[in-house]
Amino acid sequence: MTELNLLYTDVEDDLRRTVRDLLEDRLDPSAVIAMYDGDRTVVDPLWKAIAQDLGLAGLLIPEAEGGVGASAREAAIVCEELGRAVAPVPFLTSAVVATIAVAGSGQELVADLAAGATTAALAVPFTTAPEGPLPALVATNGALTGTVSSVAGVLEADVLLVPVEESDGLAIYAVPVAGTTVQAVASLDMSRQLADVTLDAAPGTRVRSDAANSVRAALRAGAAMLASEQVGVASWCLAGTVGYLRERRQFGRQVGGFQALKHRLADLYVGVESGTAVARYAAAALAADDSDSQVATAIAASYCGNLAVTAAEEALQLHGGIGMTWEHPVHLYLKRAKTDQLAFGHPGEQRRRLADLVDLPFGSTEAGESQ
Amino acid sequence: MTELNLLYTDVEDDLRRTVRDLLEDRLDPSAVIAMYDGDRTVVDPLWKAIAQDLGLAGLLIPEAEGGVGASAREAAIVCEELGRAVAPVPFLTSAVVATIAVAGSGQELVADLAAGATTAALAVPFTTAPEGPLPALVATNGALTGTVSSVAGVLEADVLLVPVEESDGLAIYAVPVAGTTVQAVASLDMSRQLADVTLDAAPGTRVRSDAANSVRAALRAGAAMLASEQVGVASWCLAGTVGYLRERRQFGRQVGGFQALKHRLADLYVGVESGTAVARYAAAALAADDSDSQVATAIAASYCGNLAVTAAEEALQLHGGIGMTWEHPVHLYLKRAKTDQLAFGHPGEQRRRLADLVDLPFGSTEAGESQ
Amino acid sequence: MNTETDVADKLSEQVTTFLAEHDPVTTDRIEFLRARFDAGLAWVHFPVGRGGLGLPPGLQPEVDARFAEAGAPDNHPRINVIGLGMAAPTLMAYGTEEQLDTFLRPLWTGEQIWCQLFSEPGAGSDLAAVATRAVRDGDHWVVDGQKVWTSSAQNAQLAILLARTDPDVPKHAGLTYFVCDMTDPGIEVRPLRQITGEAEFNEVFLTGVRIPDSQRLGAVGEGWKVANATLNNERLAIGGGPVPRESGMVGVVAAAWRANPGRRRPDLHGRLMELWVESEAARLTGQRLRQKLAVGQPGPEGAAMKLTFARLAQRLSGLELELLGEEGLRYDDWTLRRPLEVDFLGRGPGYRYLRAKGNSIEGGTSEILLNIVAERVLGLPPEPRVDRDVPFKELAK
Amino acid sequence: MNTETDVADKLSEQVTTFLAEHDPVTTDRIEFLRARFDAGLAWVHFPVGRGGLGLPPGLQPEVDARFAEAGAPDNHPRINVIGLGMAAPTLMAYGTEEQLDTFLRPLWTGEQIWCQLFSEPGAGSDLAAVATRAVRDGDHWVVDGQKVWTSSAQNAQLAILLARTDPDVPKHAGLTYFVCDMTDPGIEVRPLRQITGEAEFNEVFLTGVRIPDSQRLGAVGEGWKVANATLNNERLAIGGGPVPRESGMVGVVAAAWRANPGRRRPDLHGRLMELWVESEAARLTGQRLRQKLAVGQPGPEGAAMKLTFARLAQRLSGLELELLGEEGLRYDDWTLRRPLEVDFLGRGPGYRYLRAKGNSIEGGTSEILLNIVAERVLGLPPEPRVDRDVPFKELAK
Repeated sequence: MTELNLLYTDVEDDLRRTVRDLLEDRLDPSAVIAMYDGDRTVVDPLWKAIAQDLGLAGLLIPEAEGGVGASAREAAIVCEELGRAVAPVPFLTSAVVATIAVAGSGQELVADLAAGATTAALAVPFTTAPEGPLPALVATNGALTGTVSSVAGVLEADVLLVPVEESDGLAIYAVPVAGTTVQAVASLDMSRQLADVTLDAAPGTRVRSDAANSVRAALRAGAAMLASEQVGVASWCLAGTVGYLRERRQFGRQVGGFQALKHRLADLYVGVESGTAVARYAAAALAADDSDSQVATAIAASYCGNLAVTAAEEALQLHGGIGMTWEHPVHLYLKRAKTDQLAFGHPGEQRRRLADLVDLPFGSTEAGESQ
Repeated sequence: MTELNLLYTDVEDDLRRTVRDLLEDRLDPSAVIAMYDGDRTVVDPLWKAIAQDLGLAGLLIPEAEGGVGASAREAAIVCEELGRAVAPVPFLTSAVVATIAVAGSGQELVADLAAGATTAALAVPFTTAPEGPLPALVATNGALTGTVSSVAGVLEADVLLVPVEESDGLAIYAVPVAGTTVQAVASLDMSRQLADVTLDAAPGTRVRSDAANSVRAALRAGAAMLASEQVGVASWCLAGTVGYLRERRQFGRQVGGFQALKHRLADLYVGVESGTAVARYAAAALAADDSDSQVATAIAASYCGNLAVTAAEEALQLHGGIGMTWEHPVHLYLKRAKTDQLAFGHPGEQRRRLADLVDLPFGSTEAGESQ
Repeated sequence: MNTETDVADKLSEQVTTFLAEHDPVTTDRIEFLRARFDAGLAWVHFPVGRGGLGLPPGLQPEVDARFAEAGAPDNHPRINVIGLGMAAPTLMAYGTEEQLDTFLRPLWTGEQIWCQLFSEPGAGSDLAAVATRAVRDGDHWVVDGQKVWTSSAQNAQLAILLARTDPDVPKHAGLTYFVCDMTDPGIEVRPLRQITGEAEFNEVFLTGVRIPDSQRLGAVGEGWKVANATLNNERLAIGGGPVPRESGMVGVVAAAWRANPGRRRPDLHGRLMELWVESEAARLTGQRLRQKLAVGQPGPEGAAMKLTFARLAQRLSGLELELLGEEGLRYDDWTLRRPLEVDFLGRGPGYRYLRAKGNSIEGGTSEILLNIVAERVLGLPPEPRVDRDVPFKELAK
Repeated sequence: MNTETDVADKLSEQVTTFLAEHDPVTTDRIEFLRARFDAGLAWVHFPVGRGGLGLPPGLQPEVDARFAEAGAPDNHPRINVIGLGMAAPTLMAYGTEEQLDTFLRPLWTGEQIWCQLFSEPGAGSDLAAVATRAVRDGDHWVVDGQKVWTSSAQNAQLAILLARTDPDVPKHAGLTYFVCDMTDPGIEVRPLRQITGEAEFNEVFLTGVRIPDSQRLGAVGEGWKVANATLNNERLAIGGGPVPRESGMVGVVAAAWRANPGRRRPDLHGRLMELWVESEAARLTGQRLRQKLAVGQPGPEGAAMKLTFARLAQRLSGLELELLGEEGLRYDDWTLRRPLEVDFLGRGPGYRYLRAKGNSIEGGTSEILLNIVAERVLGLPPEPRVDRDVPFKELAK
């Protein structure tokens, strides 16, 4: 029987505990709220603790290259916990997406990423789907020129990984962020603030040729791991709302005892359980390099993208007025969830891709792709 | 102010009362249930009472041509009440669709229809959308040949109105049903049983040339009046369920007092109110020959088609086990609602048409109709 | 029918006469408004002498339209929503002659802005759980407590206030309704920031606020009944005239669709058309409700309209972000501001998405409105209540 | 891990040995099944001597697969669902040694088919409202009443029966659980026709039915507890092995999509893909639940699976009709039939649509399951109860 294991192993549970303990200890929601007013002081020390002290920056890098040599299963656990805490650290953008983009390239950069000494970001808009169009900048004698908008993880990065269209295909260049112009963007989710990056003959080094597959793989891994982050977001929303409604009393009763709300929370529970299963499946398939991995990722991305939004919207509504306030953390999850829904390919895009993968195309093969 | 009146006028309320009284008096749900086992004895006397005794067959025909000279507003009231009673009479197919197809043609047939002496059916599949493809039979020297499947109202009709493609455009022929082969179809909704009709050199009379617009207008009126029927179906489902849940006790309480069910019924009420407004608007626009009439019909057809299904599905679920039984009438409404949803253009088709009408096309005008 | 037409014609003449006698361009704005009030053209359904003419409310929109056409100044209705929509009808129903003399005219002209001191942190949906205390002191009451979700508190001169005057009786029985002076030194107003970054509302802290007994509305202990009159008016506010197709949120999203051919996808188009149809259904339902009200068939259906409005605003604003993609992830401005009204159309799509979440909470949550529809419209049984007969002070908080 | 593997290996050897000793082709079917029961390979998690080997339930699917591969006869599990899924575990939990000796083996071999006499017209979701009376008469009980929704009643030799033995105590306390002989002359079975036209279920009228006290399961008055053991088993029945992608209803609709290129529309494609994804999510959730059960982490999550299954079956079968259009309006057969099992795949799309409506009602309505998830999984408060302490006979009916 080759069925993939969808449970959390003991080792994975230990990893979860470690990450959760750190976040509970080091990240107060008020620090994330402060980011909306421009105070980003929480980011660097927290990321250092996760990347270097816990050594999670190198999770997906083989031990031979200085990393931990773990798999997407473990990275998914980290993403879940980061989602559960709306943690403002560039794990997904650097330790997953950027790392996979250059993994196995033999570059020194990989060891620096593994050690958490360098943080990188792939220079594509955060909304880029795995099969979507890529920005391709122009390199002239190692000097890159062009603009990429709405990039996630740049504000935390030292190095940009820039897709460049060369005569023999797509290449990736490493460009020090210091040599570029980074314009921070007021973002819906300030806990993962986006930025527009402009390169004006910025000096870069080619770190990979023939890199199209690597970039696509990096974005697919991003989508798969994002699904786990979304499960984390949804889980927090469910647990936080259940907890609040058990406490809150109106009409002399616990609000959580009103049947209409009970049924909605039970529905949400069913969704979170399903989201956990599909996200786990995507991570397990990626870890096992399973032939179903692309399908698994498209399912997870499609399902969890909407799940997290539904969970956050329900959480806000069921918290009532308190959920509309700046001081209560529920809005952080709503903003994260709505932004994540658009990242690495919207659920609608993911389903369109899935339709092709599983032979349920929209267009009639006889009649062509007519509406 | 030229705002259309969306309320029921006193005259309309009187008409409703008359129809409802007749149906309460003459149509027991058990008679409709018996139709599923092939007993159609209820149909003829009931239709005679409605068509001739109440004179409703001629509702849409001008007084000068022997009719009542009323408008789509009144016809909509009749359809609502017929829907509310899942009444198995061919008002929609004969007194609305077939009548409009030949209205103003000056044929004797019109007066016969007005008097309820003749009942007719337009020979198109019940699923035909107003802008959809029409079956076009071949006429050779007044003898028609071809097959039309899934026609509604044939089993009750004396005369078929058959679209025929002629060299100068679409014509309508009147063909006595007796001259055709009618194969009754086991239908999901046996209270409006469909039939396949085969014409093998059947003798017919051309009653209208250049008839494309008439056929389209007939189908559009069918879609608009069907929306009122669907409102009637939905209203019965809501009222019947509210009534049952006020009676039914479980756990020592009226089941209708459980909040989750209350909220679902309140949602359904909101839907029925909205359905009433859009169906009323479609009927009023048709009656006033308003320039917005096609938009109004597409809105009503799209909205009410799904509303009736939702209402019937909720009614069945909220009745619990009793709703699953053959003896309880709720299944009659479910079967009618689901069938109606596919009639005269599915809601998805209606919305596609609407998109063009209100300048929200799917395709980019610059980029062409690509997916 | 003739009588109705006659009344409308006569009213139309009165407007014509008024406008002839008070040049809307040259008359001082406040003087003009006071005169309009005195002429009974403020709210025609109010009694003569109270700003009205005792006519059906359905006639008001036409009067307003006539004044607007003539370029007359209005009373800035959007910055005195509580006063006009809630305080005024409650005063009309429960106010003494003296109170009506004092409050109605400056309320209508906008010389006095009103706010509402009802909700508390522990009394949201369960408004009857209000804990703010009012204790009698001679011919005054002394009020202590905390209110929340008070819009315009920073601008208001007066407030309608619900306070507990007797904690020893069951909670609905121990409340009393007052008109409170917002300039009292015991009032502290703090902005309450929302998820949009704005502080549209306030928290209001009342410490030893003194209210003369003459500003009590209704009897002592009758506050719940009076407050319900206020709330019913809130939920019935359907707005005046016809609403054009594609007004509001659906228009914004339809415009975004038309402007972004490159971002069109079948899933987004499907949702757009569904929501477009539902928006039209809501618009026509509102039109039908207005037609009902105009012929005097009011009912609790206003609750249903509010439900639908909130749901559509939320779903449409969510779709807008998804349709815009990258642009949807940008937010216009997180700076703390204190606006006096909601600006759905002037702000960005992110603001619309976040602000619309409040639509199903403020002024009665959607859950409470569903209860109201189920119980008052459909006649379904009320929720089992455990707090009806228990003295307020003994209830678990 | 080694121990687990060892156990599995040893079990595999036992199957090999059994199959070597009992040729599945030549051995008489019933003899073969009896021998398999006696060898403990019927349900390996049951005790030795009771058809099992005291092993984890997760090992059963592999055993069943081995027997199937070997071409061994099975016990027709689909026509004895109540016996195998509900009666057997309840007997195991509450049966006397004598009852286990009498009932278990013929139950498992299918020599005796069981049905369930629980629901009544007045006791649906509120099963504890059962009114069928059992009155003691020496060492027998005499039973009178009416049951409903009884599948296989026309085929069954035995039934599990819930009856009221004491109407003077609150309703949960006055119930007792019996094994009832369906061949008793006081039993009348009438087919109960459903909206599909079929009569899958029956009404069962009990008139003076005599049941020996030795066929009582659990103590007098303990029937509610025993019945809950039965019902928990019903809801936990998740089925054995892995389920392939596109099994069941989603596969039917996907096939219809592939076969009807001419009927494709964007709105239908959008819904198809949403439901395809949700079906996969449900399938993977079920897989995860099976993996949990295999390592001994059972819980009330089975209720969630049943909810999802019903919702998907209903939405998919509705979509199928819409996708098929004209063909979807035809029904295969309205003739009254009395099938022994549900045939979703063999019948037409109209049947699927109608029959799927029962999925959210039979075996616990979706509303009750949502309550269960909310209360037992999420720990939310139970519904306010007004009938807990009232004697059954005094309750309003």
